[in-house]
Amino acid sequence: MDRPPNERLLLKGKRRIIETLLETAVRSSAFVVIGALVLIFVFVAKEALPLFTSADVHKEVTLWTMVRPQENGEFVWQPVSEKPKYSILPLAVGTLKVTLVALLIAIPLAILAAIFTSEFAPQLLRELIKPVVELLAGIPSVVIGFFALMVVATWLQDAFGFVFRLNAITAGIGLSLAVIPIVYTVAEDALSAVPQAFRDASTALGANQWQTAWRVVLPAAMPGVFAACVLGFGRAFGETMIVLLASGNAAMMSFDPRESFRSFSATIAAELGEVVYGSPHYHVLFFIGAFLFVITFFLNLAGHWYVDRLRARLEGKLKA
Amino acid sequence: MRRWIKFVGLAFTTLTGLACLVIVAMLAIILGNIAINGWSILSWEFISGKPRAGMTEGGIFPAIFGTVVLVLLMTLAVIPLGVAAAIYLHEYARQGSKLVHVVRLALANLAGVPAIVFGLFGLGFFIKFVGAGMDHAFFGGALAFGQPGILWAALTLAVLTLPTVVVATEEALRAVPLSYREVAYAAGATRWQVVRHVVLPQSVAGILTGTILAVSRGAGEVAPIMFTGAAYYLPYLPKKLNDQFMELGYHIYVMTTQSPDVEATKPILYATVFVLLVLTFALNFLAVLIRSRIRRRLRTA
Amino acid sequence: MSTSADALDSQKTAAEVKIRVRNLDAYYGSFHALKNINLDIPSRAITSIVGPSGCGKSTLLRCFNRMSDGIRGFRVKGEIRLDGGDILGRGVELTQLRKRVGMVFQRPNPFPLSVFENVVYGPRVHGEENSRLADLVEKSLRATDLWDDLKDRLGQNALSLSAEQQQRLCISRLLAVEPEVLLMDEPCSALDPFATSRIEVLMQELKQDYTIIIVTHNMQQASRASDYCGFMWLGELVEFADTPTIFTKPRNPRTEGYVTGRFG
Amino acid sequence: MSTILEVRNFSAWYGHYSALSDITLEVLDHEILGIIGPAGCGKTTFLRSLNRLNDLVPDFRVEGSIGFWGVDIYRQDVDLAALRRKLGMVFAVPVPLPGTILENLRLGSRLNNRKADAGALVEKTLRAAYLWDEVKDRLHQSAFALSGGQQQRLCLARTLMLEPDVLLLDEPCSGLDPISTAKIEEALVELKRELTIILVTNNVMQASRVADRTAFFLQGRVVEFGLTQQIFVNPKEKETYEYVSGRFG
Repeated sequence: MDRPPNERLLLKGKRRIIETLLETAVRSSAFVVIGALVLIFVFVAKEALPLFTSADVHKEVTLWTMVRPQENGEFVWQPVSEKPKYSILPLAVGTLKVTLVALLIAIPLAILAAIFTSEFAPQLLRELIKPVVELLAGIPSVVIGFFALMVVATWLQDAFGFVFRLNAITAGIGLSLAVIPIVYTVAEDALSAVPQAFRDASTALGANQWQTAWRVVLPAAMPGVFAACVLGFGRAFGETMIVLLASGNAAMMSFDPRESFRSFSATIAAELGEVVYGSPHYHVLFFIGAFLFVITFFLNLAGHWYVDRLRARLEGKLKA
Repeated sequence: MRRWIKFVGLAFTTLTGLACLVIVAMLAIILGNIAINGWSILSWEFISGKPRAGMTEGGIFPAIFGTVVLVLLMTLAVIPLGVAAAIYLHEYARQGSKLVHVVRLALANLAGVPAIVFGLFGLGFFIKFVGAGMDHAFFGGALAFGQPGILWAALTLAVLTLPTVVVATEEALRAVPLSYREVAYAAGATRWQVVRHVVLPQSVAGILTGTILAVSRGAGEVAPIMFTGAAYYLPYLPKKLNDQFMELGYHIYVMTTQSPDVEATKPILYATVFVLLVLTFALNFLAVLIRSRIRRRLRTA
Repeated sequence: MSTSADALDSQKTAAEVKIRVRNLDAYYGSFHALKNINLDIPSRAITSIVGPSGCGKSTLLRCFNRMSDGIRGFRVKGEIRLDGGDILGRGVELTQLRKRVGMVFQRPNPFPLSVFENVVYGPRVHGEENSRLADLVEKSLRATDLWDDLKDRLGQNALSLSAEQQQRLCISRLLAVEPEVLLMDEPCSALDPFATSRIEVLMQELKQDYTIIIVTHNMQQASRASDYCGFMWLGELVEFADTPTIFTKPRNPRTEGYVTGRFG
Repeated sequence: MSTILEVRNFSAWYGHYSALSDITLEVLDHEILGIIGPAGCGKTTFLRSLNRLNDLVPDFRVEGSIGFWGVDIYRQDVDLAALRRKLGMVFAVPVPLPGTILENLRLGSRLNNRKADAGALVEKTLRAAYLWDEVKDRLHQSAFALSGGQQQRLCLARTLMLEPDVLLLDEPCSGLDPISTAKIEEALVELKRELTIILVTNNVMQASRVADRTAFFLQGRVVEFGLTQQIFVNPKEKETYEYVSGRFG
């Protein structure tokens, strides 16, 4: 009745080949993900590098001349002219202008809507709103850009009498449509991640729904809501087609949101197609691309960090 | 006091509800405007014909064809990779390990890289590096793959949609209860057997739906293909992997910004936008259809 | 076998009745969770409700402060009166009901805020003036023997406290809104034996001022800590009596089978 | 009787949380070992350490050794799949997999790549789990259609399909009615003839009814370990007495 110690059965013999193969395949696919991100940076930065190293490029443009006032004291982006001018400040101002307008619209709307869905909406309505936002996220940005250009611009001009048909307000409204889904989704996730136990505790103390939402759920989810804003900022900052279509594409150094402008991303999209391969202009455009990459990279890191913080807070690992 | 508390609560609740309403209204206005203006122009001739008279007349068949082929190629590239990566993250990797952390961080960051940067990457990596390298190695330096083409555009888009596919797949995997896996492991299943016999059969519906949704996002992106393969106008359809192609989104961009006569192009433009929307949303509907189909099959089983 | 409403009404009860339950039925969708419950909860005493998991004891508890109102498909029929006033009616202000009937949950659930903010949350929600808050905090924390431990670190995040302290804090938070009834849903199941016995001591102190209803799966806890005890089984209240009777000479064989550990 | 499992100075941690410390005990062939203790005392962790199922939990870490027929199961080169087929497990909540009753049972034989005698084995294990009469006419129906008690007995049968040496049971009756509980207990006593059973239970009386020997766990330690009779009638430690007489838990 005594069974002998059966080492042979228990210890690994030759591992099945298919098992090993599959594991390797699956594991390497994860490395592809990391590889993709690294390759993106390497290959964009590689083409931007001559801006720092090449003497030929330096004859026409350096990092210093891109931020300094030009001879007449102005800041002009005019890469295709007799004497190319590469001031990136108008682009920076334009980008910030439109991003600000878009976030001013998108963040309050998206966060309030997220609160409504996670706290107040009955189940039925909740299941209606989520697909709506998903649908909104599914509209290609070129379509939103087209809509802003064709319809929103006309409405706004008729209503407010803007001198420039295409301006930061028009583009910002369009851009907000692209930002709303991401802010909404991240904020809604954060709010829903707040354990039901907190809501129960609050309800059992006699708080009504809005008190629970405002005093318990929102503070608890704050890092996640903040992450939503940061990620929304990143999305707005890098969005191309909407801005390209609805901005008017005039690289003007103006802080007025009612005037036309041009953004970093739109500049690349509009000019890379016609640029001479290997010219200083080509390298400058890649430099802008690398810059966009780095900025959004850090914004994403920050967003991610806040989401982690939210998790730590909800698990009670964070001191007040 | 109690009345005041009630009033503030009502005001706050109404405000949040209004925000929802505004978002729904925005979507309705866009879709309504495009559907109304686009539908009236739509005809069989428009869908099956080629652009004429500087794109102010004629149809958009080459663009539809190009879009469909592009999306198919992209899907072929991204789904195996994305699903495998998700399986690694969720089934194979030790949770909380450094590698998992790094992969997740990379995914989150990849999802946040602006679309236009993908365009630059496609140009710099696929065309100038891989393509030119292939030309050098296989074609004796003759220009074949070292130029914009549909393969490079599709691969660029595949990298762009990779994070969404991984996230969607992971979500489907997460929906399979942990207890099912424990049962299988406790019954002496190896990792692959658990994935093959328990996890995949339970999550295939979710994976399909999620990935199709992810792919439909990619289908509308224009910025990444501007420099990697899309063409203004082509008299022929793409036949080889390194051919350039017309694409709906890009076609819209071109007609909006480069048209010699905006008013004359406007109706065609609306119809093109409508077709693009229908194509993207058709993919969504397909996803929903597959999901309900598989669910029904599982229920009757 | 469960007590009929008429029998209860005609019965002379020694203790004053705080909550009167008559012909109470509850449903989750088509699932019949509570079946014709009749029960008188005595004032300023500890009443325990025991039974195997899924017998409906938590559902019953959650009827007393209507915590289940938000659950889809949940319906109740019948009557519950708190000091004679109907609490199931449409016109009942839920926030006021819950102020009078407070609840402690199975897992300690302090808010991810400071100790101070946790305690003053309830009073603030009910519009208490700021000047009274500091006093309330001290009073409530003293009542649960937390004051000496925590008075110097009221700003600390409540989630960093030990499980027992968290549960005590949850009770303090409840006392700060000055309720009349305390509902406790397995309040010690997340605690170790020593913390459990200390919480039981606390309950004995609190019953001088409050009516306490405790749901527990731990028979011994019920026999030690409660004055009255009800045994529930598949949605019915099988037997309700003073605790010694339930544990020493139960009338119903099912009660006997359960309290002696034959199943559960 | 010979020793089938030998646990020596075994400790386990989840991250920094110490779940088991310095457990030493041995399990004899063909006995029912009961493990009792209040919630959170480490009894489930211990059970899941025996088939290394806790390897799935991130940050789980052990020290000491567990010998199974003389082989330390925490050795690097142990084939986990083979180990887990030798030590079958039934969970606290019945977990039927989506699919028919038969498909559920075949999970085990499929993993073992064994098809020949599956039919005979199905009947044998279903009988052993006291389920055959109730399901013999509906083996092709969904396992979800069974009642909770039947589902748990199906899970028992599914585990028996592996023909394990040891049966690990994690509070197998916690959600069940008295009749199902009685059936499972009856099945266990029968099964003892063929294999070794380790039964974690939150119901002290259940241990006293079916276990040959009982270990009482408290806060990650074995407080007392001996013949069931002795643990219940004449415990050596004060905590044991307090627990089995229901003073806490």
